[in-house]
Amino acid sequence: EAPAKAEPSGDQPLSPAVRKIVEEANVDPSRIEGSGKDGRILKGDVLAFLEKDEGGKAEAPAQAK
Amino acid sequence: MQPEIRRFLHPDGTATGPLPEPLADPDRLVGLYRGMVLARAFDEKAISLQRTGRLGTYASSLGQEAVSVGTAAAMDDADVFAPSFREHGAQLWRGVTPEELFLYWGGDERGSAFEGPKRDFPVCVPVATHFPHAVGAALALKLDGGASVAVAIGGDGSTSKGDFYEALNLAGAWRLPAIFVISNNQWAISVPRQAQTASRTLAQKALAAGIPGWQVDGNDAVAVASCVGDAIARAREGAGPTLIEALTYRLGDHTTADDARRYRSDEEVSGHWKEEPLTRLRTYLANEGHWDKDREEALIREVRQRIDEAAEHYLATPPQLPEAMFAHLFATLPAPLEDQVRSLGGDAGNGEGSP
Amino acid sequence: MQPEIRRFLHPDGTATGPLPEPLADPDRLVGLYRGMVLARAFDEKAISLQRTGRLGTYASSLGQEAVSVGTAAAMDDADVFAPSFREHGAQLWRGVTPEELFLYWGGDERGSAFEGPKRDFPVCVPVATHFPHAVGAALALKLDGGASVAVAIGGDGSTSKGDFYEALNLAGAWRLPAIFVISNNQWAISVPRQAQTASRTLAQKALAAGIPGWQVDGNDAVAVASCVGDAIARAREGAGPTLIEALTYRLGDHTTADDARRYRSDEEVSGHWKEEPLTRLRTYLANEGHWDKDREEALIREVRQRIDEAAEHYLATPPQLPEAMFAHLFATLPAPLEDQVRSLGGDAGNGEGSP
Amino acid sequence: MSGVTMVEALNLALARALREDERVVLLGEDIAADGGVFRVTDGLLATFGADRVRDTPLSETVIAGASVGLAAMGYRPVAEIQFMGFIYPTIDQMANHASRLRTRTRGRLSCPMVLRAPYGGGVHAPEHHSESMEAMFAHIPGLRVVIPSSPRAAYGLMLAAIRDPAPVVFLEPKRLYRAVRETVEDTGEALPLDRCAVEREGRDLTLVSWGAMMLETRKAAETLAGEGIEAEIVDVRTLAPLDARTIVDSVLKTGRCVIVHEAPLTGGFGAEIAARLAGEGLMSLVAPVARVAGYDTVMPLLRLEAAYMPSTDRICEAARQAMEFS
Amino acid sequence: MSGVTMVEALNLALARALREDERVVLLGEDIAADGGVFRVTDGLLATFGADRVRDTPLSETVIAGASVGLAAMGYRPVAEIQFMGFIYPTIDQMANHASRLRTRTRGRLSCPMVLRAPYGGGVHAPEHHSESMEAMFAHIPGLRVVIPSSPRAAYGLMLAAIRDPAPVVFLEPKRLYRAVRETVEDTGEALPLDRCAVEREGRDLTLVSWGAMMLETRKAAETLAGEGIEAEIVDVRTLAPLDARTIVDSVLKTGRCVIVHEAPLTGGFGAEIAARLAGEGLMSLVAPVARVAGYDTVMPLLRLEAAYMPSTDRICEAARQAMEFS
Ligand SMILES: Cc1ncc(C[n+]2csc(CCOP(=O)(O)OP(=O)(O)O)c2C)c(N)n1
Ligand SMILES: Cc1ncc(C[n+]2csc(CCOP(=O)(O)OP(=O)(O)O)c2C)c(N)n1
Ligand SMILES: [Mg+2]
Ligand SMILES: [Mg+2]
Ligand SMILES: [Mg+2]
Repeated sequence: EAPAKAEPSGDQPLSPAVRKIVEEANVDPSRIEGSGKDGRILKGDVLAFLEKDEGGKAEAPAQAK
Repeated sequence: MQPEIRRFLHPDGTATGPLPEPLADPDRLVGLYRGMVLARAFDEKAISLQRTGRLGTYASSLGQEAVSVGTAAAMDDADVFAPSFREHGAQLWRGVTPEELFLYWGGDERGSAFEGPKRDFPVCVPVATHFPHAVGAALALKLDGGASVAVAIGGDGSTSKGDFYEALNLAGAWRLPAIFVISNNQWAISVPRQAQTASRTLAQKALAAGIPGWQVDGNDAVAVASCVGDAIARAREGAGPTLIEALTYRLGDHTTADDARRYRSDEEVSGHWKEEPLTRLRTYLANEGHWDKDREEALIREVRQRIDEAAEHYLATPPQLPEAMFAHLFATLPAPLEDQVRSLGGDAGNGEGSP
Repeated sequence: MQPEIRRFLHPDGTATGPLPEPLADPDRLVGLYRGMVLARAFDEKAISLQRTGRLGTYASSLGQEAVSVGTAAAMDDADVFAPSFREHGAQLWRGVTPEELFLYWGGDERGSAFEGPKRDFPVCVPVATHFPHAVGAALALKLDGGASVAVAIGGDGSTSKGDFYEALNLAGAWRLPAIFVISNNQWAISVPRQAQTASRTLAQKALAAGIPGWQVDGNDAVAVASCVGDAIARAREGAGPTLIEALTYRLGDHTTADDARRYRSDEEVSGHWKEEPLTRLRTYLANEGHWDKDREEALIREVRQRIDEAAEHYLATPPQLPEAMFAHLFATLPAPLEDQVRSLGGDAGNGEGSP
Repeated sequence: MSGVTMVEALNLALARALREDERVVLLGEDIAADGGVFRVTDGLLATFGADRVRDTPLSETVIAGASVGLAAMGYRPVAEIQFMGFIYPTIDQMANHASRLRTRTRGRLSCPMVLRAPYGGGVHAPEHHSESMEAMFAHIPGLRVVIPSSPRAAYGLMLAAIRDPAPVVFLEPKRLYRAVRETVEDTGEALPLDRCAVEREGRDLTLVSWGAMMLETRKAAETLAGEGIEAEIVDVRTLAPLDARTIVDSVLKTGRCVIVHEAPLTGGFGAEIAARLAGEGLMSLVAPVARVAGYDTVMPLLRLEAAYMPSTDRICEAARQAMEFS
Repeated sequence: MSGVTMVEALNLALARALREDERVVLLGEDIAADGGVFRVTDGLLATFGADRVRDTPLSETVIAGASVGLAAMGYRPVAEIQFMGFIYPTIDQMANHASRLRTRTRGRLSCPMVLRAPYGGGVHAPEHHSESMEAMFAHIPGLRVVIPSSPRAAYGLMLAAIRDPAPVVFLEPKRLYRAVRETVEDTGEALPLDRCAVEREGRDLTLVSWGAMMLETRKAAETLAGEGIEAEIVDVRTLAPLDARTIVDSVLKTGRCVIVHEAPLTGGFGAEIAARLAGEGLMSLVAPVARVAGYDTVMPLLRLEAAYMPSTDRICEAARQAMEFS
């Protein structure tokens, strides 16, 4: 069975860079508050979320690669 | 195999002998003269508009009016003309309006939507690429079953392009009603005729295609009209294409962007002024009693007025709206392009994109 | 202006008169004959390899060997040759090996890395596009200051391309040491010579460029060598280019992918077998006492052996590794292409990508 | 063996066009007596006569240019260039004239011509006989570029191309000329231009291709299905003007895209498709857009041809890599 | 007014190349007595003589083809095509010969030629004088395509192109011919080929362009800076082979990219750059890759030219839209 496509959980789809951080940190994007246009989750939102979120991975990537 | 150069009028306006029928008719001759005066007046106006920033780069036909007008005069309305960029005389003769020509040279594509000669090709800038069009048009005319012909004019430089040769060769192989007129003005921008080819004449290039090649004095409108007329008559009879080399001289710069003094002497140019086509025909007409100062002045007045009127109309024509760029790209706008038209603020439905 | 067709040997092998010096030398004649036999043997082997799936599509020169070999025989090693795709005879004469030719036609680019004529152009498939190369090479040779010349061969069909004409015209305008040989085999695939152009001869196309155009019996190797030799001599003296139309016939199919019976009759072909070049020269040599059955058999044996050897070498040559596709794209592999070479499993450092 | 080959389908379409519209004229090298080197025009000379099925001299420039002239006069020339490697001399006419005659004359003249050429590799043809330069024409505004990938598509798209008032560059993937047979009803029905066709539906990734590479693409989809990867296949069919919508919509669903073409990678038409995805389609992408293409090198002679041509393996591999991004 | 124009810089480079290497030969229409219609070759006939600075007949096909022949014999022809709209007849020679002579002969022959042409719009030139068809050449493997965007780049890149053993298509943005002046030291120092230049650093988004559009791009970067948006600018310089690394690395930092070119959008070279970002660069993208380009239509005559050309406004607008994604 092929891995299912990751569905963006907000109203707005995630950009590839944001999706990558979210996936690598293994967080549920619906927990993140989007500050972008129409509530879009931005890279900064994820990084801020990871910083203060205890459940986030200890070595959350600081930068998309 | 030196073909003789057809000429009826010497540079001094005297005739080499009786003029050929039906051109000998004074009305016809005056018509030819008027056509050349109109072309020259158009050129003058165009250059002055360009100099004052109101027209794009412009290629004057100064000195070559007889080739252009003589050729057009030999054609019927139903024939098809494929000009280069220096044949305003022929275009005006065939019914392209000076308004349209100003629009074209002013950078407005509506200038090629000729109301007059509906099937004539627009001005062709890429040198010699219109000769193949004339060949295709000639095939169409032949398949149509009528006796119409296609006529293309190019410069001496155009004879160096493969397109010229391939077109002649195909027209010859298929015996098509196509006439190729070379307005040999001795220069292709800065490259003199002698450097363009080692061929002794341009007319003899016809031999490569197995078709007749003739030379004519291109400053003698009567000779040009007669020569092209004979070629057209041959073509109408099914005898196929002809190449005509009309010997003339470019008295002006190549275009308004050129400075011919960089590569040719003033003496050379002034020498050629003695052979120019308007004086020649006017002198003949005057000698024969068909022309005088009053008629000349009246003509000049009439022609200038027509041209000024056209220029004003041109200058008063508002530019198209941006979406006009798409108006005629396809017969109907393909769906994938709708976004682009919309991004121009335009309405895909607005055909011509006129304001 | 009907140029005469140069010929020294009639189809039946009798001479039209004394053969020209230095070609009259029996050793030279035997050399020409050998060159043609070699070309034919190469053709036969190539066709049989193609039929058995061991060579790509192949264009045989059957019947045209005299043009190819006669031309090459008139050239010096230091001259430059630009062949079309049917000039194996000339290429072999000039030192391209049959191994190389098999490799090329077998689809291996190493076949054009000639060890012999280092400056000769590879086979040219896009018709007529090599004429401009010969012109450029001729300019180079002229600038070099020596007396070398460039020689290009193309077919009757190639004379319809703009490239042919532009090349001739430039060579004429610049008076370059370039010789253009047309191997007029009467067919361009299925299009007969008469449909190719209305020009009575192909030689007269030279007039369009203002250069001499000659006709020669292309099935008479002596006449070809003599004619091309004269043109080369003119060029070496600085007299400029010459166009030579060699009249011959394509006895085989256009290529192994063609079936000529679709468009021409067996009778036409068999008629031309009576004029083919090998028999003609062999008969002459035999009549003059320079040839006999033993010498013929020995030659055939020697030539076949050489060709078989070459074929075996070719068949035994392992194909290049995939990264060879990049080995000579640039002199040194540009950094942006390194990934692609690596993805082929290759090593950018492996120049030729040989296994 | 039932059905017809692409060569036969094209022949049917040309015959029908000649029959239904007397303005249709065929021209090219060896298309008359010889019926075309691939036999696409076989028999048409006999049926329609030498006025309408015309062998030209060996002159690609004037084949294109005379077609422009014919089309301007209301005829519908269908010109054959024998192989795409010899099409370059036509670009001047196609770019400077055919594509813009209507624009320049504000619709007074138009250029309803078709420029046909077999294209592509994989048939062990001689040098210069295997190129794929469709991207050059697709970059010329005012032209349509149409490429069929089956006999049926060839029939329907050729009729559409001939009837279309715009100049159409119609590229025939010669590896498909006789590779497959298909029932083609000679109904005269054209297929729509300017539309990509979703040839197979799938939820996991989108394979986009055209021409002969559709063969490998279809095979890849089957192989992938065996691995549980359901690929959607988009056959581009009309490269220009490009129906990007259909591709973007497919990727909106699948999130992944592999584009397949045999022309060299850099500047190939796959770049345009990837660019549309990087633009309008970006937010739906869960994996990098892959292009499986020819290498940025000269089309090799036949011994290395197979190494050059994109393979089913390379497509599958790219697809699997895309699937690794969840 | 200090410094030299791009025309003068090119003239300096050509003069130096003629001086330093006697194999360098210039050819083209009106380049000798007239010094080129833009004066790029002004004075070179007088200095270097008629053997080395040669007016050709009006024959683009043989200008390219004879250059191939000259180059194969070891000369270094620098051929001028008067305007890019007349360059199409050279494509056959460039694609079928120049680009592959070295490959075909395994390095036995090579083709160190330069094909120069002024290109691009915005100078109110006549019909067919304003085209930008760089993408066609960039799709031909084996060619280099080089485009300078300043007098200094023109000087250094022209020297590099002439010295390079590969065939180079060198496109001169004629709108820049006299638009700016810059100090150019005639040191004979070439600039590297196959490298994009990061002309300005910035953290927020990457603007990628080449040729005359660098003017608008630079202006846009300034305007954006005024709005607090720091744009990095990449001048592509060598389109083929493309140094995608530099562009991808820049976008890795900025996450956003706007590509600017004046050629028509579809199939323009911007597509290739966007495709690289959709591939290798995808995971660094925070916003759709935007292309600000010419429209997919015929380059209009001068009255509508301004509406066609990408403007600073359009670039800024695309940049602002990209910024909305962060
Ligand atoms: C194919 C092509 N190459 C170059 C140019 C640039 N150009 C415009 S006119 C011209 C010279 C044309 O000479 P000729 O054919 O004698 O015509 P003339 O200008 O003398 O009327 C040149 C080189 C062009 N328009 N087309
Ligand atoms: C420019 C170009 N167009 C078409 C072809 C396909 N083609 C290969 S050979 C040939 C006929 C060539 O005829 P000719 O010049 O007489 O040479 P021949 O084959 O008779 O030796 C054609 C049309 C080609 N190779 N190049
Ligand atoms: Mg002239
Ligand atoms: Mg032949
Ligand atoms: Mg170089």
